[in-house]
Amino acid sequence: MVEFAVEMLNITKTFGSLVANDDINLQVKKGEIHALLGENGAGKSTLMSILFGLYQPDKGVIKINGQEVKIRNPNDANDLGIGMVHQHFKLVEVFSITENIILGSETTKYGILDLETSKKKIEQMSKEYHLEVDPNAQVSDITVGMQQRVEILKMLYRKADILIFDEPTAVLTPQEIDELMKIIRSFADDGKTIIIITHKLNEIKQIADYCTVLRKGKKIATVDVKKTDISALANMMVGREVSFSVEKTPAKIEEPLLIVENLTFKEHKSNKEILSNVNFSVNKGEIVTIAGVDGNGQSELIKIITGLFTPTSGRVIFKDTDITNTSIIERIEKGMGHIPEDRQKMGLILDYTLAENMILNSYFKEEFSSKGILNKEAMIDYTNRLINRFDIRSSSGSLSIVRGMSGGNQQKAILAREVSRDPDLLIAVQPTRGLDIGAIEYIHKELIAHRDKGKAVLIVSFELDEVLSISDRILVMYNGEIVVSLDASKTNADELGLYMLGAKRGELNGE
Amino acid sequence: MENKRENSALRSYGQKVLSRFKEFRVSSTMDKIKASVISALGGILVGLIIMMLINFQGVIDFIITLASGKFKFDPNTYIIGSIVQSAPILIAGLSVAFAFRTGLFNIGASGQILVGGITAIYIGHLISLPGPLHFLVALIGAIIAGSIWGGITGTLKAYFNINEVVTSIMLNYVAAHLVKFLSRQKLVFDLFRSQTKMLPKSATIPTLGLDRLFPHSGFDISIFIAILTAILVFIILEKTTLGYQLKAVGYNPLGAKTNGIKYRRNIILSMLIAGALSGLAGGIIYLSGANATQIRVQINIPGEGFDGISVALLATNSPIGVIFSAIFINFITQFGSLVEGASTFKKEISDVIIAVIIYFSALSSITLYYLNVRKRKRLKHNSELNKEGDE
Amino acid sequence: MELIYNILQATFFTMTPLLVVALGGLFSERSGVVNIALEGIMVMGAFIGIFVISMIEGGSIPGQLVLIIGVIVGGLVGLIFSVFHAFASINLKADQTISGTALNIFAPAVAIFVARSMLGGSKEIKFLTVFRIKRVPFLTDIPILGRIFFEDFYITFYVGLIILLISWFVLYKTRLGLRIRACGENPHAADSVGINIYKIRYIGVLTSGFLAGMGGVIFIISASQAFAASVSGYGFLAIAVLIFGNWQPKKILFASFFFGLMTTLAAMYTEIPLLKGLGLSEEFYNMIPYIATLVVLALLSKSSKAPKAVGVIYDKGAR
Amino acid sequence: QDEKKGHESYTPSYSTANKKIGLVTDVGSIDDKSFNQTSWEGIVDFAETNGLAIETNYKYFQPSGGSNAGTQDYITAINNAINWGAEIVVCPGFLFEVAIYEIQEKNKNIGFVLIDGTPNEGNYEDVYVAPNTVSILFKEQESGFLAGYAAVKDGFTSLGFMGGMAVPAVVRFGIGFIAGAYLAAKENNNTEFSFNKDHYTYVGKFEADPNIKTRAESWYNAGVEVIFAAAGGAGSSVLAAAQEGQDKWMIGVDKDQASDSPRVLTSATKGVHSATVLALESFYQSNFDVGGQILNLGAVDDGVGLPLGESWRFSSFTIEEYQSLYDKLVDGTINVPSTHETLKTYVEGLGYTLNLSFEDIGM
Ligand SMILES: Nc1ncnc2c1ncn2[C@@H]1O[C@H](COP(=O)(O)OP(=O)(O)OP(=O)(O)O)[C@@H](O)[C@H]1O
Ligand SMILES: Nc1ncnc2c1ncn2[C@@H]1O[C@H](COP(=O)(O)OP(=O)(O)OP(=O)(O)O)[C@@H](O)[C@H]1O
Ligand SMILES: [Mg+2]
Ligand SMILES: [Mg+2]
Repeated sequence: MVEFAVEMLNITKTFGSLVANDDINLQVKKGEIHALLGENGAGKSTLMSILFGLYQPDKGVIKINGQEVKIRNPNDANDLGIGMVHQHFKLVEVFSITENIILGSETTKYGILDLETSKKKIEQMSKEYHLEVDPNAQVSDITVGMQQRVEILKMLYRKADILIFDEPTAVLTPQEIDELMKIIRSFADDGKTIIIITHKLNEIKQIADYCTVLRKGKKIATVDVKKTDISALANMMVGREVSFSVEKTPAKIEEPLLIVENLTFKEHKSNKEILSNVNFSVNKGEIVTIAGVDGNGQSELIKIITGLFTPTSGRVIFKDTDITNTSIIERIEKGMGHIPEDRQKMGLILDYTLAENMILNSYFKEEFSSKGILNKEAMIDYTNRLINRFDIRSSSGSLSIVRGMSGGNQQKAILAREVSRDPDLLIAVQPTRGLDIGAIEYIHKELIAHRDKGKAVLIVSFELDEVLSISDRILVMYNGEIVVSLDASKTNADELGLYMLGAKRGELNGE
Repeated sequence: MENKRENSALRSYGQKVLSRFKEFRVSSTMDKIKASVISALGGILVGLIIMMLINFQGVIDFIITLASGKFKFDPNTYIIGSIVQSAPILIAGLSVAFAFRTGLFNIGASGQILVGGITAIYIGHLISLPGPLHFLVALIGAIIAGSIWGGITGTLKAYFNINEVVTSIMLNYVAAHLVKFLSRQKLVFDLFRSQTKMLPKSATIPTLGLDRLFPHSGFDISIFIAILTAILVFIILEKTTLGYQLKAVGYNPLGAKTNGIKYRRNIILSMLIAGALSGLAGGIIYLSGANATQIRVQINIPGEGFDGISVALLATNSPIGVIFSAIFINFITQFGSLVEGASTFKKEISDVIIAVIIYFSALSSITLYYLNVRKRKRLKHNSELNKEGDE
Repeated sequence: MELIYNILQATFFTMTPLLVVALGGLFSERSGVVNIALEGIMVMGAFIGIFVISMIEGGSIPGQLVLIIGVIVGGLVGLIFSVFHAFASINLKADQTISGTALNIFAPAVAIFVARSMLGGSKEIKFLTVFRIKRVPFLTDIPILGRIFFEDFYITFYVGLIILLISWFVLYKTRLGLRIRACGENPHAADSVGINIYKIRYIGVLTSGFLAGMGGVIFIISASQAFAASVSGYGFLAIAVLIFGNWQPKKILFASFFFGLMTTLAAMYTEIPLLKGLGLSEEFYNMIPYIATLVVLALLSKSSKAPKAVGVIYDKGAR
Repeated sequence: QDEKKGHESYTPSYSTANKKIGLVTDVGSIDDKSFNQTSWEGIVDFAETNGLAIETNYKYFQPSGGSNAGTQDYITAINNAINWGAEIVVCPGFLFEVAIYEIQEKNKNIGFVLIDGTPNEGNYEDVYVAPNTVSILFKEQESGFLAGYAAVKDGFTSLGFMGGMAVPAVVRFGIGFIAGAYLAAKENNNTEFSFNKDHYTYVGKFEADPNIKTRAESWYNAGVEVIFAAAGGAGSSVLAAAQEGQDKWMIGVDKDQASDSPRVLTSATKGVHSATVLALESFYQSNFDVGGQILNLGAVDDGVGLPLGESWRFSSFTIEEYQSLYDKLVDGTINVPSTHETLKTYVEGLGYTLNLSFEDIGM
């Protein structure tokens, strides 16, 4: 009989009427790297949360190292040596790295927190596992990659030997991903057991021994990764054939629409220069993507273009007019569309209905209101049209409260709102973040279709695959500067990675 | 710089205080009504139990006294009176509810009431106009003054990111002192009573003879003004683009801003309106009653502003609900007087009951949860959805 | 010089209740629960605390001990009273503003109701003892500082300072403090490392109840010689001080000192030539503390350090 | 307007069989150390001598609205008392003036006792005391006069006055207090004496407040030795300051407050208590023969004075001296000023100049 480190048998978990896990079996051997694969909402995080004691299953048994156990809370999980890096990091931003790592397992001396000892221990661990962190840094100041290292250290600090990673690579650069893969591998070599959730099939292929596929809460199969190819995995996951490449015709570039001139932006408090002398333009009929590691000024750049921030110096010219100081609504009226980086905080009013959200930047138009009175019928008609065209799914159609919609559908709603206004310039920041393959495919198609109408599209993305497949032109941002402008068809991931990490600087083609 | 301020504005305290109100949005009107009614009944029940615990015989005697007619039960005082006199807290409740709906906690209604009141009184004395016109002008003055006072809070929040709770608390005191000063100026001062002079009849709120039809009730048209105002507020919030913008900013300032809705302008606008409503309440308070009510030369923060909070909360911030909750709360207050008259209990029992009602209404989602099995799933579902919002 | 001593002494007694109560609020809000009920809790604490003082004073127990007993009783009553708020907002996930408002209405109503119904028709509870300490041997004789800090003072001022030190220490130096702060910032993070959010939030709210109850007694004994079912809005002012102090102990000390100082200046304006020279009406002097606070806030306040999760109902399952 | 002035004269017929007496308090409560309390004590006193029971025979009612209560609230509270069955309703305080004016003729067979005020429709153009109402006023200036005189005679030279609100009764207390102080100063041959205008104020409320205490304290620190607090509950904040000061005193008001603290020098009392008893006796024993009258009680009627006996805390000022001054009030030798103008004349008549300006405190 094989010794399993983790066995989850017949696990069922429902949320109200929704069955998130339906009679799932998962068995993981000691020292194995086991991948969990599935679409958005397939139930992967739920299953792992159960293993970690965050949720109680409605039915089913969990065995750790052959022993049946009850995991009522994360403490129980810790005691069993289970650690988890969550999909959404569970870090206290205003705490230092040390404080975050020790939280819940603090060492004290005479009742006083013994931060020094803990710090030493962390420093030592970080050397041992090649997880470089500065124990004194505050989490809100560090990069996402480092935050992830903190999360991993948190597990190790608690001496976990069953490690769960929930989508650990979603936020990392290729180089960081490579690094992480090595670390995970070394954990496995040390005899630790690893469960990793990811949407990225090549990663599974690269690192995992076995893979369990979930679909709509049900387990589809557990396969030996070495004996299964990527397209088979994808088919299992989605239940149909998927295409991996985006089909698009070459761009028909026309005159420039947006020109950014000598843009500099300093943070008010620290006076730190976030953007230094940024220059570029976006032309009608092309998709320009700004690639780069998160936190290199992309967010600020877009906020300046869309009017949320005012630059320290420089100009933004849109349709031959200087719009550096015009209001957001004027820019929208002038033909700018914006799919913001944070769909819930910036894109939508979650407590409004879908219909109310669809007119968020056009409610004052004659179509939707007269003399200050909203025309609800027009609003609903309009929304119903969009629902049909963009296939937005929700429980009560145009009257659904957006808070209750799934992330993918929320994203589609924003896309629908912005695209349907037919803006001359569509700006989209991370338009497919956290979405599954199906949804990504759809959104990419829409963006390309928009370009094909002769409009300009400006995208910010941290996903290299996305950048490479959708762009006509790629601008790489590093440390507040645009370091290179590349023709998308003439570059590859490795080259981009070098620019993104600042290891290389290039020509700004014709800028 | 703009962005910094914006970010911290987002994290602002008031916002956090309010986050829970967003939940109400998910439940249906019927649910809200049910929750309020259950809270009300629960509060009355608990009040009764407290009374019985203190003095069981007293409760029996109270009932006997009422039933036997030994205590003259005058419906004009105890029923009509409690309905028609609820106008001030009704409008104050609207002010608080309006602010809540647009993401602000207006704990400064009291100050706005005072400033509105003193303005009405000044206009009452300064200008002479015929009958209804005079009172209307005074009332409009009150609205404008209250609006300006509320606007200060909004402006400080919009431009300096000062939490509206702090500003409101501070401005209540500033108003108290300012109004004390204004009320002892020669023009309006009644030396013999150390309060403002009696207003001419033309400046007081018309009674249309209703006070004679229902003696002792204090009936004038202020209750009608209040109800009309509630309907107006309902229309603004639910039917107009103005309400649409204001609520959007209230629910999600950054989201609204990103989509071109002007954050600062709307914060200020929202406080201007909330202040205007409180100012109106002030006008109603000081222009109605037998000879209108005078402002005494004292440091005073009128209780109506705080009653407004209770009224709004019990009504789950629905303007139409506010009509009922104001009348109900005022009814409980009058009930206190009745109890004091017809039993050995003191009238403060009514405040105890109101407190319990408000406490229960805080628990309304739980109340409903246990009461309504059919809805149980949905509520749970909703709470899940909120989480997705936190991602 | 004399004037400065007097101003500082008066400032100390005005600021003490604000400091203590705002620190109470700090614990609650740092753990993630808005506590707008501070006013009500103060009333409740003062009610029973002063009642106890009026019962035991004049007997064999020395005055300062009577005071300490009264303050502690007030604290305990506040603690018990705040359980209602904790239960509603933590266990039942109720709206924290509503529950707090209910407590604010409840406390004075009950204090008057009980006093009128049971304590012989009077809503006032009087006490006779003077708790102010004239001087202390040696300490008062220290040049300058002795007079500022050890002449004509209340022991409660030092109680307040000790509470401040303890609060700072607990919040920033102990395991409990780390956990409290974590719960107010990101309860999901705390939960994922096995911290019991409910327990920590109970500790936060009950501590705020304890301190606010104490603050109620401290307020009354330094403000008058009787309790009449009111603490004159000091609970709300304490909330203002908490926000003014940006949820940090040190800044709360500053905020309460500033507010106390301004209040003192306003009350004493006739004795301060500079102020009197302005020749304003009395009411305008009385507005000083409130307007000055707003001005300072306008100058300072750009970034608020409110605990991120304050007022957000914690739901275990949330992601 | 006119319809109001058409007062008919009538002869009320009272039912006195049930012996039900109601008291409606104004903003204060029955323990406000002021007229609410003293009139309640008068009722209790009357009840006890006549074997009446609380709740059954006498009871007090509080209007809603707190310190913001208006006429409508008073009318409701009075009606509440009448609905309870009150045969006579005692209303302490001028705030009831309009309410009683409104209600007295609608309840012809109910007796009303209005203390510190006269029924009128709000601007004193039409003062009308119906046959079923008695209006009782006091010469507070005489009481304040006695207190001011006694304090200065006793050796105090620096005095302060804190009124609650500048209502007529409180104002008269203050005026008399100053007048008495100047007279005593003259008799002491203290030509330097002056009542410092900074130490004369109205605090704006009748409730305790830390600011009032700070204020009183600052006065004491500035050398004031005794403060006359004619401020109801706010007096307790002044008292707190006095207790904590070195050798500082407070003068109480309305009733004897000696038992509140050893620091209460004396109290400028007025006979609300006995006047209430008088009105009730008149109602129940003589068919309310004081009805329709305005009584203005002063030293002559034993309506004002300082408490003697145990409460006498002066060190050098003697009861004999007090008696002789009191006699002068009774026989009219001394006519105490009751307005700012007469005060000015009075003080100047004594050879002093009054440097008080009442304008900047809102008079
Ligand atoms: N706490 C909860 N309450 C209610 N429903 C939940 C809860 N957590 C998850 N769900 C629902 O359960 C389903 C599975 O969610 P889960 O997070 O496990 O998906 P996932 O496979 O991790 O998806 P993703 O790839 O988007 O992370 C979803 O429909 C989700 O909406
Ligand atoms: N708690 C809920 N209440 C109401 N409807 C819900 C809830 N959770 C999910 N739904 C609905 O069920 C459907 C599936 O939700 P789920 O979160 O599983 O979506 P998903 O598979 O993650 O989709 P996406 O790929 O768009 O993220 C959605 O259309 C959503 O509207
Ligand atoms: Mg999903
Ligand atoms: Mg997941």
